[in-house]
Amino acid sequence: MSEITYLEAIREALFEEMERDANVFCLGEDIGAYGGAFKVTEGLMAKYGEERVIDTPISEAAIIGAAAGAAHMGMRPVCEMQFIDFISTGYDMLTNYVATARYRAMLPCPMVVRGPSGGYVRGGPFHSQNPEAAFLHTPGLKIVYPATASDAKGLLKSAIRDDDCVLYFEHKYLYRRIKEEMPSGDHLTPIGKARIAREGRDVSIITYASTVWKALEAAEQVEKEDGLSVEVVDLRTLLPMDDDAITATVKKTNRVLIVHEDTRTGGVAGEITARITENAFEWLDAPILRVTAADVPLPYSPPLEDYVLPQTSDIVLALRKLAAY
Amino acid sequence: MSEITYLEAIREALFEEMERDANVFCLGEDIGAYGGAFKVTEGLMAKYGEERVIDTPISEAAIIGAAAGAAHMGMRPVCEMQFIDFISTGYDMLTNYVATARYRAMLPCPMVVRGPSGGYVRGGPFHSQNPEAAFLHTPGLKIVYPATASDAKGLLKSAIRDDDCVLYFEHKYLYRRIKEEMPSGDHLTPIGKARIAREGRDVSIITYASTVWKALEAAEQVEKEDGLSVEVVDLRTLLPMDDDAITATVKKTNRVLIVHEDTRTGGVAGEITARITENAFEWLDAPILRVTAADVPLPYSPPLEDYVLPQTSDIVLALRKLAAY
Amino acid sequence: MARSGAAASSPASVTGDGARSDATSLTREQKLELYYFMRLTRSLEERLVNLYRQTKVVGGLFRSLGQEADAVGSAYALDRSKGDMLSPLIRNLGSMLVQGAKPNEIIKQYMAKGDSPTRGRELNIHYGDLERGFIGQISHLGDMVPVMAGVTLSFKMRRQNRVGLVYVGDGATSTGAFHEGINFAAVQRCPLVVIVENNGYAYSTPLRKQTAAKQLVDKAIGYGIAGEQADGNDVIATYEVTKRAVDRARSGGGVTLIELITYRRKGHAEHDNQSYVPAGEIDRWAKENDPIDRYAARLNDEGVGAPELAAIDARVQSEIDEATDEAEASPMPDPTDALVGLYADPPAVAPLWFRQGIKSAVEVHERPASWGTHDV
Amino acid sequence: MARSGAAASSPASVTGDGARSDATSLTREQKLELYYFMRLTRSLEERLVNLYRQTKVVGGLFRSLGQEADAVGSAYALDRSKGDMLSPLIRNLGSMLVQGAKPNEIIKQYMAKGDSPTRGRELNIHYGDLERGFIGQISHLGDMVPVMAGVTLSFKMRRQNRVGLVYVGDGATSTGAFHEGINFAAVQRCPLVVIVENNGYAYSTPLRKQTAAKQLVDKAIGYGIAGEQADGNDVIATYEVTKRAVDRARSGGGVTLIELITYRRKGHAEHDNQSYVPAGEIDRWAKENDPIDRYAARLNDEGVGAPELAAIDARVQSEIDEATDEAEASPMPDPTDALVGLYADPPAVAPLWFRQGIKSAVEVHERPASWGTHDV
Ligand SMILES: Cc1ncc(C[n+]2csc(CCOP(=O)(O)OP(=O)(O)O)c2C)c(N)n1
Ligand SMILES: Cc1ncc(C[n+]2csc(CCOP(=O)(O)OP(=O)(O)O)c2C)c(N)n1
Ligand SMILES: [Mg+2]
Ligand SMILES: [Mg+2]
Repeated sequence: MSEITYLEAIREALFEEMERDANVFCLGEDIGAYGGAFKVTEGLMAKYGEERVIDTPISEAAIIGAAAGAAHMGMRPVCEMQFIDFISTGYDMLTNYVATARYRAMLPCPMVVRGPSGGYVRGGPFHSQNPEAAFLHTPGLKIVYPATASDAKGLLKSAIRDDDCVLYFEHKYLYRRIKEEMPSGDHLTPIGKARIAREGRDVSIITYASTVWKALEAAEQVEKEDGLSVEVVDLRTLLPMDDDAITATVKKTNRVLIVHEDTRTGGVAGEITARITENAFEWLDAPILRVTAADVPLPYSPPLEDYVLPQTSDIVLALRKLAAY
Repeated sequence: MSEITYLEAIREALFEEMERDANVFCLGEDIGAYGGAFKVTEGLMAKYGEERVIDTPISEAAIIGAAAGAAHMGMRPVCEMQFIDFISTGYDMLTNYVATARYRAMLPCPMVVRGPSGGYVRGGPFHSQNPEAAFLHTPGLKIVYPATASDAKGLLKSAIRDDDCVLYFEHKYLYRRIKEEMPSGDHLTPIGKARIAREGRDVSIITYASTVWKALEAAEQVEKEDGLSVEVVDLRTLLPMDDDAITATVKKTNRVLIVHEDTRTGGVAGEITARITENAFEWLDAPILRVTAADVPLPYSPPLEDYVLPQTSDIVLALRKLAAY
Repeated sequence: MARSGAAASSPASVTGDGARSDATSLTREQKLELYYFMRLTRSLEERLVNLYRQTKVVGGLFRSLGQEADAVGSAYALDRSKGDMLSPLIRNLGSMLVQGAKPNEIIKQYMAKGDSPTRGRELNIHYGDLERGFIGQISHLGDMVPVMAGVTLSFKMRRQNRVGLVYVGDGATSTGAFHEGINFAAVQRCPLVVIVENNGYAYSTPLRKQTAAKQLVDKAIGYGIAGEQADGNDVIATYEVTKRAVDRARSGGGVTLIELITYRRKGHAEHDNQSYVPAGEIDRWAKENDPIDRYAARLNDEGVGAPELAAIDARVQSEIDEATDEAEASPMPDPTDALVGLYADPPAVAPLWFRQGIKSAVEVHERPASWGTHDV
Repeated sequence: MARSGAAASSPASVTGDGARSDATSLTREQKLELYYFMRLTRSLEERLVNLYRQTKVVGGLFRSLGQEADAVGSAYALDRSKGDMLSPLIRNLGSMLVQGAKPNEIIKQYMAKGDSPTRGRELNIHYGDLERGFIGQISHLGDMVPVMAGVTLSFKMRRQNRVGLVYVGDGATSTGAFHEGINFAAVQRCPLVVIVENNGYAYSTPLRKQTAAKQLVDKAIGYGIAGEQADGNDVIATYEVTKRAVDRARSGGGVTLIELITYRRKGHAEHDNQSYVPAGEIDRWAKENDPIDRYAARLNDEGVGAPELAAIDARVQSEIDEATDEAEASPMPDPTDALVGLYADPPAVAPLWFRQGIKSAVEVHERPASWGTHDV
């Protein structure tokens, strides 16, 4: 088998799941004949028709709400947000209606909301967002954010089969930049399980999505230059969080760096830190550090975007500080 | 001067600020002749007329967006959400338009969004929310959440005078349950400064809003029963967070309990924990513990609500655990 | 009568032939059933008022006094045997009863009982049952419109012969969700009926502060859908106008917006003293335009005697008595049930560390002073 | 012509007397100014295309080719001397130029320069200036409608004699924000003109998948506001219909919804190959209904000679050349400027601990392969 990109892996998952289950359908803006703003759904309408690949009006609340209604009736809708930044207009629908449906009214709500997320692409403040932290706080949702092509495929397939609503964030910087051979067969990545992206002994980096790659780069650099052995944990699922994997890496290295692309205050790193101090405080030999974006809307000009987003050199600096602690 | 309730303190702030500055106006659902669902704005329309106390259609996005537009032109709008739970339908407007206005377009946006928040009143999942964590993650906003009547007044007056958008959460359980004599004169509580609600030496509780009172109750109980001296820090402002006050209390007691009424995962406690391990790790003699609501939508039946929300007895248990660590 | 004659105004954009209160194909039996459901709605709410005054209701109490015809007549136009579905709002107790909701469920909900349909999680009539064909609303107004667009989209995709009905208040038409949902359904030609219950107020806000439109049915043309207006206090007119829309939807004609003109005679909730209502307005509606009085008179004209109606009233009373007894005897929920059923998997959330092994959080439930002062 | 004649259809709900392309009170000088702005819009965008192909533009490039009359004619109806304000969208470069935006600002924005109006924070024409009376849009469609409702509400509250204008695309009419904002403004009778630019597509989505309405102007009646429709490719008709609405707003007549019929001849952004457009459609609009060609012909009929127009074209070219030179010579922003100006107080955010004393994050700016493949 040949390698495919992260984007192609997402597309492959959609094709396979639509083929497998007639209840799966897609809806979103420009996903049909046009194949979506990033061409993720290219070819889908040609194969499955306008009824199962629906071009919607520009109305994210309606897309999400309608998906919920269809999901109650046994369908398995997959919503595309043209850019994940527009999920904000469906925030009420997701957090109040969808997330509570099963709990308050025994209404099953198996659906996926996916869309291109993240920065490093000069997209500016409204085409670069990472909304995971805004939803981490909502019991009833699940959140996944793959960093590799095989996880992109495996997590989307699992998300579509999950009996609850899964927010599936896909990083647009990774779309065409990474390639991988897909595992054979019906490849499913379990929701709720982190992945050790690199084994190490001295310091742990806990991260997800685009910064997994920056973490790996930094790990390699400090191994070469400082002889440090860095473990990189790719969370993959943010909600529910894989406490076992987090605790295990802390107990192994006793030094933790949390890295995410999103802004700092109120970001996911805070929650991870709280869990570590609760579950493994005595194993910590150093403060838990965070490398994140600065707390501003993401500006678009290259020097500004580069300054605001976390870079490999920042991670290197933090690793050295932790190792020296 | 006589004592007034938390609710009356909010009303007093509105009257004083509307009197002081002709640019201040209020808008929201049923705030005019009816005086608001909780009667916070009672009497305001009679005094300032329909133009400065606007009954709006049911459209939170329009309320917030219109406030932003008016604020650009130099007005100082105060928006009421009938219940703060409905702020979710203005989430896009607040996080994308309002929060970024000054940064991306040099547009001043001095406005306040306020509304009855919080549980312990059998309000169920959609009339009991604490939305602070959902906005903590948005650079450009400020967030205050008073626990006392004098702070309710002082923070609202400061919020109205602030040159940026302030989310002002008011706890409906406290509305008529607490009373206080107001400081004389033009009483302003500074935004960004925590308050020591009780001095102590052995353990610190960091908290805000309704749980300040539960923390004080618990502190008293463990002082009596266990001879423990507990410090209670009332954050008052959540964004920007008062790092100095947090660090100071940690350095003083070396043991920290964070308490909030909101759900646990992704709640404000995570961010506080991260800041403490960054700024005062070496001063910690015990893990940072959290007492919070359980991660479910808030159910309405009394036994269920009581079970989900943090109670004084939970805080007592946590304090003892920390003291014994 | 203040506004009940609106159906006659027949605006340019309204299709159909307006109120036809006299022409109906309903059988005598069905007509009596309509009466039964209206009476059941009113009497059940009256019982709830009693329970509320006895502080047995947890939270606010919401009435549909004067709107029983609107709720019952419209829901009655659905075909339960075909699996039609509806999404009720707070004034649609009557619609839910038609669709199969039981009085004891309603009372248990209001009393926050452990064996209530939501097991004490959600308040008042916020519950649903997919089997019987109604969907539990959330408080956020307008949100049920996109949801019902999706429900009916699934009917269309699966070539099912089913229809959906969603209610919104005059106030809820201002929400973005209403707009997005109805537009989505219109484009997809979903088999959906949208009923706007124009009862003159949204909480304290009169219609003119909610919209500048002359009438709410005028919104239909902007969505490219059929629009009809009818007298919502005439149960037969309401039934007929809804039936036409249901038939249209079932035969592939897409969405209809129906504006029903009615009036909210009670406050937004029981605590609301309606100080904002012009003097005499409520009385006028009560005297001149009570839907049950009007319908009883009509039945009388058609030869249904007073004893027959009284028998229905008596049956209703005994059903409500029975339901009350059952509800009062029901247990409150088990505290730890709060952790169950958030996700399909895992089936329950783990208790937080400080509650391990603890079965209830507090021994005695305080009754906060603000109970009953908040709305849905 | 496919749809340009729509103005003639004169639907029941449209007030006013439709397109009156011939009757205008504009002076000869003003008419030439309209030509100047249309030409400036087109030529400036052509220059941006060149810069884009030279990879000097950061991000996507958005064209308004074929829509210049719609943008210019409508904005021209505002009175800058009275402080009228507008909120442009991505196809409203022409409107911004009329309102006082400068070509060098536009080019600097597209090149992400440090002395661009947003200092490199926001992309393309997303910027504003309260002094000159335009407000920087955000990407989220529909959101500017509530904002302009508030801007114009402040005009009303302060008894100012000012008017506001907000643009939305055909696609943006589906958003909840559009609905909430226009309804709010309608109830408040704000001095606001809402222009719906119906250019046939929202990205790849044709109008019939966006709405089932026969025409977008049909939405006006549902908000109880005036509605007019005009030929957006006729700059004089566009000016006149907007002028009527501006006058109505200024004299207390409240909100008008204007549907301008036009056509988007380029893709959503420069990367879009328009594969979804029926064959021949674009050519037909280009040949038969180019707004500049049409207007030049009209001016010619009215006695403006070709040399006079050529002189304007030449002036436009030299202005653009000058602007390009200035923009190209401009510096990129200082990296740490990213921390400035989020709040009034504090004036700057502190750098994160790992960046203390560090002036730039990376030495060389990589140009990701996806540049230019994403939209606003
Ligand atoms: C989005 C949203 N905003 C505010 C509220 C608070 N609220 C509850 S009911 C109500 C009035 C509803 O009026 P209407 O839609 O006319 O329905 P009615 O009660 O008259 O049947 C309001 C403002 C809400 N539930 N949802
Ligand atoms: C709320 C929201 N959803 C999706 C998008 C992505 N998007 C940007 S432009 C566009 C199409 C806009 O079409 P229209 O309103 O007709 O304007 P036009 O580009 O034709 O001028 C879409 C879907 C957005 N900007 N905002
Ligand atoms: Mg109403
Ligand atoms: Mg368009």
